[in-house]
Amino acid sequence: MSLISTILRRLVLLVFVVAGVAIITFTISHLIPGDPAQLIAGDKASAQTLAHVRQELGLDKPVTQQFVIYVKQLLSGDLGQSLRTRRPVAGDIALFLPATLELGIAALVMAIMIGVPLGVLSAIYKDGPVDQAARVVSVAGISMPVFWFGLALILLFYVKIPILPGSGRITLGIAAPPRITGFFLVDSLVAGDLKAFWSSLYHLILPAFVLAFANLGIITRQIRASMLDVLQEDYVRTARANGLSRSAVILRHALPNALIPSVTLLGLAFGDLLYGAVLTETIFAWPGMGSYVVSSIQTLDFPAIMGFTIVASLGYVLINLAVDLTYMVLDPQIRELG
Amino acid sequence: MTEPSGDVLLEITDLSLEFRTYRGPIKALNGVSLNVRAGEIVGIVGESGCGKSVTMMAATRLLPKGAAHITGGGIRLFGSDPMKLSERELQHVRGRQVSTIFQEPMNALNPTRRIGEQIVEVIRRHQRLDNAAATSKASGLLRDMLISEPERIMQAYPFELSGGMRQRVLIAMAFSCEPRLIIADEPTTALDVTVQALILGLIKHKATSTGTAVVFISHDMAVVSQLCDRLYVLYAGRVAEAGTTASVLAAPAHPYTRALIRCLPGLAPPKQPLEQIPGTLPDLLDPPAGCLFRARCREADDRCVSVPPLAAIEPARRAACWRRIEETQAA
Amino acid sequence: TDKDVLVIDKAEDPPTADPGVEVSNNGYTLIFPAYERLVKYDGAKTEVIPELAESWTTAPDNLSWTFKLASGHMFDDGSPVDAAAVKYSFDRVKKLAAGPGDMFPTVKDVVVVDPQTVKFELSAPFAPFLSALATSAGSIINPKAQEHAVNGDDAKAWLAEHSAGSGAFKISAWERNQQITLDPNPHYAGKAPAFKQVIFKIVREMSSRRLQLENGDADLIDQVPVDQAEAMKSSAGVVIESNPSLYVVYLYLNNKKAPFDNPKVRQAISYAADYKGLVDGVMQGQAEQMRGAVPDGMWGHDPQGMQYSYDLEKAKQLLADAGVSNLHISFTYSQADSAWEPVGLALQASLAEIGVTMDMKNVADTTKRELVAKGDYDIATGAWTPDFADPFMFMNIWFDPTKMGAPGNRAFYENPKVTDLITQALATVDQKKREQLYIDAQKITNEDAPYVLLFQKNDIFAMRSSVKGYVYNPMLIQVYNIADMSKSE
Amino acid sequence: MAADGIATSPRPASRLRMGRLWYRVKGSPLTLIGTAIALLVLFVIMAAPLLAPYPPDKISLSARLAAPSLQHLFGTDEVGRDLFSRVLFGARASCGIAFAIVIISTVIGSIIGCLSGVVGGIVDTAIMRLMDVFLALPALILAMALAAALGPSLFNAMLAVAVVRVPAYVRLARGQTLSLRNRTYVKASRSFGASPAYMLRWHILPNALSPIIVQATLDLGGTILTAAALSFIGLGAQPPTSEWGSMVSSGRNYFLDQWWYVTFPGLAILISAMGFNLLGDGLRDMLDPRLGGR
Amino acid sequence: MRLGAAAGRHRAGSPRRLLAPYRGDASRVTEPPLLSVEDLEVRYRVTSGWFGGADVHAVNGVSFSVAEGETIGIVGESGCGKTTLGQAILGLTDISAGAIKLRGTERDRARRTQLQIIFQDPQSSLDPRLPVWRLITEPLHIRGGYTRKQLIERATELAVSVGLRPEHVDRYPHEFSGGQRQRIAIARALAVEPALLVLDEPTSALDVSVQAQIVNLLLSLQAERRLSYVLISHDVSLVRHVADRVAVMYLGQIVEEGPTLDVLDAPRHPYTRTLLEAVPSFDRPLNSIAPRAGELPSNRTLPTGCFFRERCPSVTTGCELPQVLVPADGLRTVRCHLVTRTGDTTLPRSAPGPVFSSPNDAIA
Ligand SMILES: Nc1ncnc2c1ncn2[C@@H]1O[C@H](COP(=O)(O)OP(=O)(O)OP(=O)(O)O)[C@@H](O)[C@H]1O
Ligand SMILES: Nc1ncnc2c1ncn2[C@@H]1O[C@H](COP(=O)(O)OP(=O)(O)OP(=O)(O)O)[C@@H](O)[C@H]1O
Ligand SMILES: [Mg+2]
Ligand SMILES: [Mg+2]
Repeated sequence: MSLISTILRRLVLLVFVVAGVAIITFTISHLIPGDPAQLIAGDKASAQTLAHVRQELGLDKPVTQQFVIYVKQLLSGDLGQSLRTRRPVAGDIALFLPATLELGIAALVMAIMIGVPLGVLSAIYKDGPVDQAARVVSVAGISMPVFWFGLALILLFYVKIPILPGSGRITLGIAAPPRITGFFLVDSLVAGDLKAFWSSLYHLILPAFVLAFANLGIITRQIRASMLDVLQEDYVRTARANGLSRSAVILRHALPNALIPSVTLLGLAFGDLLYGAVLTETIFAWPGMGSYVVSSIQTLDFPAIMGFTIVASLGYVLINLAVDLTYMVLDPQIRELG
Repeated sequence: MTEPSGDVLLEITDLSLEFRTYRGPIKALNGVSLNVRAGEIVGIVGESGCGKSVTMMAATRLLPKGAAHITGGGIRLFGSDPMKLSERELQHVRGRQVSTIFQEPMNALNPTRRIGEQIVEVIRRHQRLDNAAATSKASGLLRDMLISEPERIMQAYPFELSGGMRQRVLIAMAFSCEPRLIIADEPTTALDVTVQALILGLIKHKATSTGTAVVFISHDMAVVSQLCDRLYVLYAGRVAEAGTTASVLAAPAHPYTRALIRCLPGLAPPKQPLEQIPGTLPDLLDPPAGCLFRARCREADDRCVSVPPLAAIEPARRAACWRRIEETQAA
Repeated sequence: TDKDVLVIDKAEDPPTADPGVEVSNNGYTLIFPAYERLVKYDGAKTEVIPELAESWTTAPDNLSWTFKLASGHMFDDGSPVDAAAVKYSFDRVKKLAAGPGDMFPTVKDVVVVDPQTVKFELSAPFAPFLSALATSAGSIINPKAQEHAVNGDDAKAWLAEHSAGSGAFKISAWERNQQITLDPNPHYAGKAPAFKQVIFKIVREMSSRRLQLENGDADLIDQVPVDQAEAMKSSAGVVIESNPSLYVVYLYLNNKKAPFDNPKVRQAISYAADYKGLVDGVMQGQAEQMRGAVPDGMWGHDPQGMQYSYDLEKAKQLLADAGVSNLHISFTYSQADSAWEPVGLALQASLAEIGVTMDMKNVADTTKRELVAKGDYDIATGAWTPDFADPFMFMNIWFDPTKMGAPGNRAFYENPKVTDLITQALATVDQKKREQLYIDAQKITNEDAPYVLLFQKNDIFAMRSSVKGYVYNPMLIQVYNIADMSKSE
Repeated sequence: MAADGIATSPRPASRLRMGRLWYRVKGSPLTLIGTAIALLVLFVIMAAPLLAPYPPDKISLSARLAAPSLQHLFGTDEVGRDLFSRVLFGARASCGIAFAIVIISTVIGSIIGCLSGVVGGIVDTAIMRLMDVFLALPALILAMALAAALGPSLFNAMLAVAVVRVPAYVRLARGQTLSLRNRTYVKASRSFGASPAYMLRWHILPNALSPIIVQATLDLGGTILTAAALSFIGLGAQPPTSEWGSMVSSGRNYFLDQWWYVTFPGLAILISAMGFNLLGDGLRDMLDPRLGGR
Repeated sequence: MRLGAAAGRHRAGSPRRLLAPYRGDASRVTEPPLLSVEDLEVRYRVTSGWFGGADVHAVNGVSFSVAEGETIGIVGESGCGKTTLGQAILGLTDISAGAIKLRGTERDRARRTQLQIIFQDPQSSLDPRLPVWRLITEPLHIRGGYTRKQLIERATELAVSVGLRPEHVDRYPHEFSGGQRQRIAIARALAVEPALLVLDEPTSALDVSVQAQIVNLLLSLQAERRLSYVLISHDVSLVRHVADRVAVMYLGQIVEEGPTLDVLDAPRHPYTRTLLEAVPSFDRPLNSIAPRAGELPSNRTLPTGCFFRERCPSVTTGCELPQVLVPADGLRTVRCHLVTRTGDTTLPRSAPGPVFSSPNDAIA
């Protein structure tokens, strides 16, 4: 399939997804009992106040009309106002997303840096002790309940052996760097604030590791499997028969070919990341999208839930598009024909 | 004709080898002996599964680690035992002194790297050449393979080339470091006859012009007959017969060789039943005692319950069949 | 942490700091130090004393109140607090018609008599008016805030994260879900506070809040569950503040729906609750069983009020008397109060012993409220705090048949005798008389048992022992008098 | 006619297959461990009432938050329930639900996927686009939204997770169908005039089954986690049902002082998920035709 | 023949009747040929993108016919469309143009079973999960109406007729060798008593020794049942041995067709010559071969003029025009304008000049 048609197909899918998500979430929000006006006006609000708030929110209009308004808002990039934080959802997302992305990217980098070598070693020394150990680690990663693992690590490294911080993004008292990207690591470097940099790096370690652990398992497993496939390929045998060194055979011939199918994994990893972030952030009091969405769900803050869902699915589709394109660039067969 | 008198490059004596599997050991080789001298083209023929590839992969130690176990006999490659070489020493032998061309050209090249890169990589691995020199050497090699636009081909990825073209690239790669020995494991089986003819011609031409010895593995008697100086006929992991091509074809000494030649449809009158070898290869898990061909042999008798040695029956001819051995002894 | 910086860990980011909108104690944490009101609660007491108002008079018909403003109070931009500001603030609350507007249901008009005098005109007498003025809704906002209005929102968006008051502190930075910084108001009329900065850090996890306090990274943490309080008692340098509060945990019984339309069944349920077990077990003794609707600590409380006891025999008997058997009911609750679930579990176990099956139905809090508002439940959980210090907040809301459903009478209870008594109490100005009326009403409601009155619990939070000067006021939960507090380290 | 001298494998097929299976299992201790755990979980699910020393819902406000002892092997929770009994009974909710989810989504997904692959054309395109939409929805979010919509309960959480899992099976089954459809033996069947239904019944379903079963086993582990995660954030099992995720959730408030409260249910999740993952891994290796299985 | 009837007879207790040699009356000259393929074209759509697709022109106007009891061989290079042609005859591939007629009428569903196919790879043409009896009787099972017992009996008969042993029918395909699997496939094809078998490289996956067994089986089955074969192969010597007539394909066209020995011993089309010269043989030394560099041109867009022009050693003017099959000497037709009816005098033999100088002459 050609590059352009892939992009076009994805964009059409995007429209589908957003429409689907909008319809699903909107329907759900109107099925669930729960008066959004009460969230705003409080437990003891009078009937008049509730009516007034409802009118302000447009909840007095017929459902169909509300949907039209919602879609119109959506098209103009307005995700509505959160009932809980009383702020524009888009603004909230812009505020909380960088923290989640910073955590997620750190976790992904960590998972790749550990998972790929582990998977490669595991495949090379198949059935050996390294392989067995790597398989245990990867299965443990895949099977680990993130929320529990987080607690365990906090107990260990924050409470019992207090060497790592257990919550938040930065040490109290150190000012957060001026917001440019919203990534503390980047912003603090830009601002030249090394203290903030080290502190936020320090705070990132535990939550990123917890989040990385699950992905690490998946990556290790995938790399191991595709390495095993590739190592059986004729061209690896050719490379060996031509006397290429072991490292050249593995790093230049086997690994690149094993990595190509693993790229698709990145798309999946993004999904897992969101999933994991929801839980990890709750445990580590990480001020990101995860804790935002959990609170939103617990309070049935529907504008926020809908906004998040739409943004997340959009992100998912876009990431997968990026993954597909990367795939195309990496695989010469598709690239040259495309 | 006599055996060529060059240096012995490869000598395999009485090699037995098994693969350990869940069903028990598969006795893939049961005492193979063969040798290859400098400058000659040696053919190895036999049915599928009779151990042709395993023999030669054992010689270059390319068999999967752990699965294959040598249970007897030995190998000497350029005078040393490849099983005793270190991985590093082995890497310098492979490609530099002995290269291998495999059967499936479709998968034998790395799909994600350009042809040129792959050839240059091999050249630079074994020779002190800079990138430019190696590149020009590579394009020269490709030109030798009758590829008219080597520069374009070197920029291409394997999937852009036809099977015949890829096989030519692989041959060029095999010859790139002027090895003393090339092992060609059914290099033309997957190709069309027209392309096969071209490839065979190229191998023969290149080998004779560089003086490289070639071990040519095939299951096609006719192909081998066109190319090889000497022939080994393998059956169930043993050599059934060996000798110069002409003499083996003219007067096959082993019933197996005879049957292999006669069952070809080209030699029989049209529509008439072909001579057939009944049955199939013995189960190598549990090979029968005695001559391994006995169960399928029309001439088998009581003598065949013991294993016939590979004995000289004529100058430069050897066969592992009691009938011929005794005839020779009688003569 | 530094001596002149106070760090408070909060469990949740306050939604807004706008007195015209905010209805949660979480938001009051910010509003109280940033704004002043006409009157304020006197230290730990629930009576009011002057704050911005220096004195006030009320007309004999109780339909108008005139306040004389004290001079010298200034907003954080230096402009004086005058009658126009008072009018602006109250007009704004009324116009926004969000939750806080309900504090002043009968205020008709606010009139600027002169810059230092302001007059409130009421449409009907409202006995608790003065007390209502001391609430967050009565905060006086700088009219200049109006400059930040966009799209006619009366500066709602701006005031959500900024302050424009004359209190001791002002909000100087607010990083959502992370921290809020308060700086002293340089124009504050009172004594300059001891802290150069007060930081509220948002730490959702209780265990994290606790660890921060124990490690000295925080000076004060709020929302401490009883179990943690118990455990933290042994931590060095930590003080647990546990004070009787007016926070009431109770259960709604749906009086409108069989079998709870039968008082005997309601009484049976009241006898099936293990009050002592709950207070000692679930609340770790940090609570007190109630004696009628008005909690201990509020006038109108009846110290001799009748208490139900845990008596399954009696409960069984009552059910039999009512002719009810094979009862299958549901228990609707949410996680908004951590006590609700154990309460339900305990009740479920007790009821099982007298042959009543009870399903636990955990829903989101808004869903619970909606179900309750529509009367779509059997038993549901409730928690209640008074907004101002007047038994009105309990009696006239819980039992008033015109307030059925969401507004407060969530049991859908109606007893004409009770209705009569509480209506009379509201029109009476004399506190003694009112008190008697309310106590009489409670005698009936206790008997009718429309609600299961479980317990009023203590307000618990923890701070470093170095923090001095905290004064507890039952009306000001989660509000810390940071202007008067200091640190000894 | 040449019937003479045709030798066939002398070993009976069934013995061979069992032998191969056993050989592989023996060679892979991890698979053995996984199998043992899976069996243990099944046993606990069935025998929980016999094994548990206390009824799982038995409240004892006086014995709250007791440390592990001989009386309470895993200690007690905040209303004095025996955690050991609750962990045992939790297997029913946590793993039972995982079984239900996986079975529902496998059956629905495989049917849709095979049909989609066999029918092809517009139907196929429509189904696959719909599945794309479902795949693009963040799984946990969809599950949460559904759970929130239908009200939090074990059943609704199960339904939600099942819905989320379906697209994966649709894709898998469709991929299998498409590749099997081009197998020579299916073509041969077509040349004899077989109908699509015939090919589906006799060639495609039986041959597509083993990868689906492997996937389902692997998913069991993942589903246990997802169900636990949903309960953890309060959308899954409702009290007083003992469910591991919600036990960790309530135990989290006590983890600093009462370590046992979170530890045991968490370990139960970890171990059972690992068991099914190891078993699935092993099964996959065994059934992978490239590795010589079948 | 309706198989229901066959089954009825079967029940009547004369199972051998089913296996009786075919005694048709096809010798009448006026009868239309058993199979005739007329101007067949097959295209595969390979990309169906948003911007139009591309077609592979796999078969481009092929016509031939097969009489009862006759074998026609189809030879040609890989990718020239042999398999496609075979599958199109069976209806496994949609045809773009042309017709396939059975005894003069369009092949329809009912008569489909008169045609059967044997695939190249015996391993993959058998469902690994079914026992041999079920595999062999698959065509009958599809029709329905047989009991399990009947099917097993019938399978046993067929198995024996292709040289398997009765007890084999309970086993699974993986327990058999390649040659035996091919026998199973043949038995399956015979289950519905077809008139014609398409053999798509039936032995190319097998060893020569096993190939001989299968070839012998096919020859004897043909003699017994008067079967017709369309034998697709790239092995010229196999075709020479088995076929009565041979058609040489190049890029989806037949370039030469005629009696086997005529075509293979005295090829007229330059492509046929190139092909035959490349066939390895015991008595032709390697160095007389002059292989032309180049391979089959792309069939995405067909070349204009003679398809073989690019590679043809005797290309001259006139080759840029499209070529048609013209009758040449005897019964053969050739697609080359240089070939005249009387002989091949206009066609120079390809230059035999040595391309490689090799001292090692092969067999003397
Ligand atoms: N990795 C392996 N594991 C187990 N058995 C093997 C392995 N490789 C080869 N064998 C067995 O060894 C025997 C010889 O195999 P080999 O590949 O040498 O045959 P061959 O003569 O090259 O056949 P072909 O013509 O098919 O290439 C066969 O019986 C084969 O099954
Ligand atoms: N399903 C398909 N889709 C697209 N192109 C196809 C398909 N099948 C065959 N082709 C193409 O059609 C052409 C003819 O293929 P076909 O398989 O008929 O050749 P063949 O003569 O049988 O070759 P071989 O000797 O390799 O079996 C080739 O170019 C092939 O790539
Ligand atoms: Mg081989
Ligand atoms: Mg073909």
